[in-house]
Amino acid sequence: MVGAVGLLRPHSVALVRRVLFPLGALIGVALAIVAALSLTEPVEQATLHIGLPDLPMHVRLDNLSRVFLALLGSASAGVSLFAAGYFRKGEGTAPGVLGLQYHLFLASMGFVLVADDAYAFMVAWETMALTSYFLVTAQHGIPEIRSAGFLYLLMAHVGAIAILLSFGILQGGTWLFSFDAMRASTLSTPWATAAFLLALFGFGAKAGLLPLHVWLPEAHPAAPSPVSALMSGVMLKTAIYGVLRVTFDLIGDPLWWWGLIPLGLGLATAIFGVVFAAVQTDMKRLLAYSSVENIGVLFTGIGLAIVFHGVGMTELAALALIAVLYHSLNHAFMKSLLFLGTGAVLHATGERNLGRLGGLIHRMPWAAWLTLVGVLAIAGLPPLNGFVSEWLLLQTFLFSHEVPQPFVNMLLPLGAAIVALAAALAGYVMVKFFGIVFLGQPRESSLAAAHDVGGFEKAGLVWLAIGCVLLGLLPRQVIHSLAAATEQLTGAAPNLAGQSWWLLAPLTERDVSYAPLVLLAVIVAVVVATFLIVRVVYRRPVRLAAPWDCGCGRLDPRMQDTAEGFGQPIRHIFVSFFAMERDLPSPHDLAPRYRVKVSDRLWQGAYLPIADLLQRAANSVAWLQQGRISVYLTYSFITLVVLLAVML
Amino acid sequence: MSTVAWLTQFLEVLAALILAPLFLGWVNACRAWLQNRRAPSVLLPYHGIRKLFHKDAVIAASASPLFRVAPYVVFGAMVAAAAVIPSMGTGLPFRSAADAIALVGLLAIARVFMSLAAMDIGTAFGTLGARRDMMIGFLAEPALLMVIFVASLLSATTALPLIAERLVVQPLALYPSLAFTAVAFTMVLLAENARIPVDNPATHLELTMIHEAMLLEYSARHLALMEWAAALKLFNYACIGFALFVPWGASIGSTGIGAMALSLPALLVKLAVAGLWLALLETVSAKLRVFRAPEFMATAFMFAVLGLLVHLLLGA
Amino acid sequence: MQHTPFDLQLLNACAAILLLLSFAMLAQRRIVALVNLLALQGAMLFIATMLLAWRTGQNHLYVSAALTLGLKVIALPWLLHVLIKRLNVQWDSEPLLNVPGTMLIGLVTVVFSFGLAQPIAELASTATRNSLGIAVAVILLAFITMITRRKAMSQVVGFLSMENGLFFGAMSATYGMPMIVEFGVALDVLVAMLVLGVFFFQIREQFDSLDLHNLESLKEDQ
Amino acid sequence: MEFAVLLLTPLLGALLLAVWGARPRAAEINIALSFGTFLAAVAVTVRVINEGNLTAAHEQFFLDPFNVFLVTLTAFVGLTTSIFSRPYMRIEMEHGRLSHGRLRLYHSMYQLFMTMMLVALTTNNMGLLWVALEAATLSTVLLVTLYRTPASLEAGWKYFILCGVGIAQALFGTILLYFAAEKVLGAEGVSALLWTHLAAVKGELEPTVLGLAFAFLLVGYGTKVGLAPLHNWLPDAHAEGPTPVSAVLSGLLLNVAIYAVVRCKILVEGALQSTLPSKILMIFGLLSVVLSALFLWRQRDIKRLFAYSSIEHMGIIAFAFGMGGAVANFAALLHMTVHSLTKSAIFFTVGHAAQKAGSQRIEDIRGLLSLNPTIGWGLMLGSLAILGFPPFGVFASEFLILTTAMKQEPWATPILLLALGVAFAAIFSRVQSMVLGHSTGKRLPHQPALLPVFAHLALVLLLGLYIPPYLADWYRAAASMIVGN
Repeated sequence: MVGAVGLLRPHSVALVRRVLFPLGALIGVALAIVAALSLTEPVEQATLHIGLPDLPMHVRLDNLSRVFLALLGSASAGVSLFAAGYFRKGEGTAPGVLGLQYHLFLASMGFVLVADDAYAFMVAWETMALTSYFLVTAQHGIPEIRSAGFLYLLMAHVGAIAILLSFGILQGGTWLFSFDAMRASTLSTPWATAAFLLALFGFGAKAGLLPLHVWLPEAHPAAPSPVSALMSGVMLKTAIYGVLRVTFDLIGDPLWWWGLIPLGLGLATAIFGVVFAAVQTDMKRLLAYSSVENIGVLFTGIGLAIVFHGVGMTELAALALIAVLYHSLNHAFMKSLLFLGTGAVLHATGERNLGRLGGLIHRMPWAAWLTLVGVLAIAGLPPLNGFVSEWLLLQTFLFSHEVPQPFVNMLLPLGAAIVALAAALAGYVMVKFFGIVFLGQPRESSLAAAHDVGGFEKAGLVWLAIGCVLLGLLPRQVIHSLAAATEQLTGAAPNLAGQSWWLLAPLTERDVSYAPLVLLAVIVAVVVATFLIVRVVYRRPVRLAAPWDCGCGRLDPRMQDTAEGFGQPIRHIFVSFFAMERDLPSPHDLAPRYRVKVSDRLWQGAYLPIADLLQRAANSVAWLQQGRISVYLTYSFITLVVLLAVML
Repeated sequence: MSTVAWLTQFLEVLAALILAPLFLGWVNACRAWLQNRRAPSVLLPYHGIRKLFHKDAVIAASASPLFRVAPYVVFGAMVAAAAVIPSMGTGLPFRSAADAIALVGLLAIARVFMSLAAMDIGTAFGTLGARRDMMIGFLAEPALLMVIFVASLLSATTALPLIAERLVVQPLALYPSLAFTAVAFTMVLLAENARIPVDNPATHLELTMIHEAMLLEYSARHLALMEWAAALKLFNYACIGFALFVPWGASIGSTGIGAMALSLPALLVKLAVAGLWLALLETVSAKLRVFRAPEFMATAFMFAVLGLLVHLLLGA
Repeated sequence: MQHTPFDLQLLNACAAILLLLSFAMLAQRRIVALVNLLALQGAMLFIATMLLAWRTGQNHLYVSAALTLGLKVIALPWLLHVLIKRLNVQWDSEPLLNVPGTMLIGLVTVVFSFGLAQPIAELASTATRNSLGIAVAVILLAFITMITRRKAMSQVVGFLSMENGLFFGAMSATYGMPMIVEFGVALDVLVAMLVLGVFFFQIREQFDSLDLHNLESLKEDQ
Repeated sequence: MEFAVLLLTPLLGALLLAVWGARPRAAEINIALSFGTFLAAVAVTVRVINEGNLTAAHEQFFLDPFNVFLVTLTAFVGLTTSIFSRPYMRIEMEHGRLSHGRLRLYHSMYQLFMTMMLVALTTNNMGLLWVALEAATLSTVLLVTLYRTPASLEAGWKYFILCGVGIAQALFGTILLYFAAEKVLGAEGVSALLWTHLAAVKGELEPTVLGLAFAFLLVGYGTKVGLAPLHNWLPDAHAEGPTPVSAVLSGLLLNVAIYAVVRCKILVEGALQSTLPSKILMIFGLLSVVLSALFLWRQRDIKRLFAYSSIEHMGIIAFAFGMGGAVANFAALLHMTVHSLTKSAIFFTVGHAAQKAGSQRIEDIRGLLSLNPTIGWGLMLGSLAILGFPPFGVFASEFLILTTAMKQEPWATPILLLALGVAFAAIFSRVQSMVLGHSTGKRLPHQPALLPVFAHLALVLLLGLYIPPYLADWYRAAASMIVGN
């Protein structure tokens, strides 16, 4: 099934566009459906007779894999549809090769999810990194894209090394690297902790967890939009999958205090990501940082789940995991939708800089309105899907004061505050994003030529938008299927028995409930009613006029708020987050220019020093090799003498 | 659910729709008295809305459909909120439709759409207003959530009607945590409803205005809906406050029209007091510079968090 | 102490002279003289081999003696002399380390190699076992010679004297290697010399001197 | 019979090409000869598979699982390299860097080198092993200095002196070995240097002597392996010689040298009854990995870059052999195979890349992908393979080595991983800058032969995903033999 995706081979551009990508989409749908339907079935295992002679590749299909396979399939289906219309000739890598890489990427992600031994997992994992790297550098003519690609692959590789080490610990002296062996082996606390931390590091590097996030805002904008969509929407989730797999499945019984680490990092990441998203001026970087934020939220949930599981409150752990899985699913749809939206804008205008966009809702209504769905969803507004998972997460947080640990039960509820803050900021970010790209007046005259999306692209966007809506409106059904996975991981699942299908009430002891359908119904009803009443009662003409210009006479688009301007309050409030360099025009400036460059403190703080250290180490060993043959002979001589002395 | 219940629900929403402008008028009147001005009629808001519905609409040429849809959506969201909030009775059908968190979400919908509409025309003031309003919003929302959390920790639920019920049935006691959160809530209310000290509903001085700046391009029926929605928002906040802090008087559990009618006077009294209290606050405090607003909201947030900690510490 | 037969005394004398010659090479700076010393070493080796062959009556030793004579005493020195004339490189410049210092290091090396040879010598059944240490010493001294020289030519001479040390070692330890190996080694040495000859001319035509400091451009610390 | 063909084909070839080497068809002859050698190798291999170990010429030559696969590998790489060198050398001629005489020298020396490699691999006689390696050195010295540029001369000189001196130590080691063996196997010294006999009695060999012998042998052959700090000749020789030579140096000579080291280690460890030699080997390996990883950061010359990467991988292999044990040896053998395949493939692409850019400096080589996609992809995939990215075979062997290291030498694992990470950053940043981006190169007068590149990479890919059972058994047999039981 997954292999079939990988087997697709590119022939010609037309073929790639008309056949391969839609085919990929179909396979994606099939994958999603099969995975979703098989959710309650027992675990299936198989051994492929490839790989190392002593370690044939194992594959395993359990509920956790199924959930993520469903995510992969459904989200990638939409992206593939869009891609069918998106890729064109003459953009970096040839479309044929691009198609091959694209589908290999999908296939490797699928294989990551089913791999059941360390070797197979690592092969799939690195293949995923590799193919995505090639996709990122598809337009490798641009230096930024090249450096972004390098940074990405480097981080991926470092992460992979950590994961490998973690597996090396996990096998726990059995030296069998199949996951079954790891499940069976029991580790002493320090080793288990080490394995957990290494896994957290490795997968965190892939997910973009603070402080390993630096590659993400570089790589995602660099890639072609469908690829950014896949990376942000799906690939990051494989990291979540990895953490869950290692923590709850392979290690099995995490200690409660482990959870505090991902919890803390997650919260930091969430705030960090959203604050940086708010000050971006490049629409894809903005979305990338928003992905960082969502990753933070996900890790927060994971941490919460670990804490609850560790102290034995398994139902709550299950609930937190549900929130995590649900949010992964949501984010896959929302973020893919948004990235595809930017892709449409990019193709229509060739612009990524928010400062040169605007007013596109007139030129490209389809893209605009469909993107609006994603915007509202990711801003966490009911009745769309983004809200449901945040609601679940907050609900879980409300129990955290019951954790029987001093201080922790005081600190955890504050996490809820941070999550709330992040969610609210996400709203701010999304208003900025949509408002500046699609609303207002075009900031450039060239935008007048923008054209709306084509058929395939439209289909892809619609698919994802529908996904967002349905996930938002039918939470009970979704949770019901996700429960299968939490059942497997924590041995508990929220009790949904005996509740009406339109109502979501996962917590039995406190009858909290949420019925998105009803909300939607009310709002729609009121809107329609008022609309009709207004129409019927007061039939007054509507005059079009120039907007109010405060009497200054001429209103021009440059008077609108720029992206920088819209981010100004955030820069003002969270000033300590940024390394800012600004040059403000003096009052007497004839041609005043305002420029602000916001960059990441961590970059100067952590990464550059490391590179510097390496370079200095390299320089310091260089004198060993100064080209003089007598020196080299001396080395041999000394080596010989020393060896003889040792051997004697 | 019985048809009676649905009818009651409908009536409650209707009551909210009717009372909201009145409450707004009442607050303004009180303010005028306190500032010893001659008070305008309490019914002035009704007149305003009626008048606006009678004008023909003028819409900027560069407006997109979103601009026209927004007022309806905002209004709808507010009405939905009103339906969820147990202003008079806690036993109504919609109690299960949304809990307090979802309620905050509903309010957020209104805010987001209003801001988007403001940015749609592409004038300097629209975007300026939108930006400032979102800034206030993202600071106010967590504060409000924290307030709700404290209440929910007290009553072990986040469903607003249940919070109210459980507060009522509990023996009357002093909750220091609630005191803190009440302060926080008041500050949030002021900020969210564009009152002094954060914003001045009476001004049209461009550089300081927030809420008005967003409505600058609206006219006639759209403006009317927006104004009405704003009034409704104030009313909703007041009712949330009642549910959280002074739930007494609201009819508990029952769904009968009679019970609802009985709880109406209580609501009116509470509204009157609240209005007076609001007006007083607005009179004694001075308008803040916009850059000071974050500090104001941060204080509110801090109060809410303090309330939370106090609760966790004292269990009360 | 028991009386050692005369031929053995001779052998030991040869060994001692070999060592002496190595020291002389370590100190010697004139290339021509260096080559002569090398030839002398070869001669000593030849004598020693002959004595040993005569004593043990192993015929293959005669062959290797002949090889030594032909190669190390006649062919190579002659070749080197020709090269020296052709390329007229008479003098080596000052060695990298001054003579006394070199001598000191040499002494330490000798002590070390004797100590090294001790255990082996005890196991050896051959009459010449004691000279094994000298062989090691010769090798290491040649090593030092190569290290301290600045001219390509003198490095080669050092290399060859190392080869001598090897032969002497092989002989004194085991009465020489199997024939096939000996031939192979001899062939290699000869070829090596020819290659070197070619080399010298190439280097010469490139840098018009055989000074090694021309050959220090490929390096890491630049 | 096959033996004779195997060894004589290239030898005669050397003589033949010494005469004809400049004829227009010389390159094809070269290919034909290499192909013949390859066929002979395959035939021998088949025989070994069917009949097990075999010896020839009064036991002077022998084949066991350890060297037979190296023989095949050597013959194969020799063949592909000859295919590659045909257009390469023609282009060099066009660029006027070669004269006919030199071309003749090249062809004949190439064949001679192949002969010596095969002799060194198949000989049973430790003395002959030494002779063959020395001869290989001499032939490659001439190849390294083929261009007669100052740099190439310097490289050749260093190569000659360092390896010559080193190999001299190896000879003394061999002498000591013989000395010890003679006591056991009797003075009738024919059999006393035969590895099979030595291995049979290694337990009885005199420990102290073998200890010292090992010191000399390790310094000697280790110099050729390029173990730090004896590696200094290696980057120069790789960088300055013609690329086909760099390819065979990295792909074959280093393998053969480490093969020799391992043969000696087996004997010595058998005699010492201690793991000291293994420890020493591990330390050398680790040192090489770390040093080369650091040196990689300073490289400006593309061929030096990959030369250092060869040092790094030799270090890994040495480390693996040092760890010992069935798995580690298995991994080491696998790594030898995939490394020589990958590295030679890389050098093929590098050669053409340098020809296109007209320079070996990394900053002069740009945008290969847009200039010539096959070369670009070849270099990119090759480097990724050598950097240990799955699904290529290098990852398989490194995975095994690392996991074994975690098991047996936990202290070394972080060092290894760190060094690998550093090396990755260093190499990949440079490769990327060469492969991607816009290009300034020119067309080549002849179409490069990239079949070998992708043949090698395909093999490596295969080994990463699926190791054929008979190959696996083969490795296992060799590994268990190295373990020594």
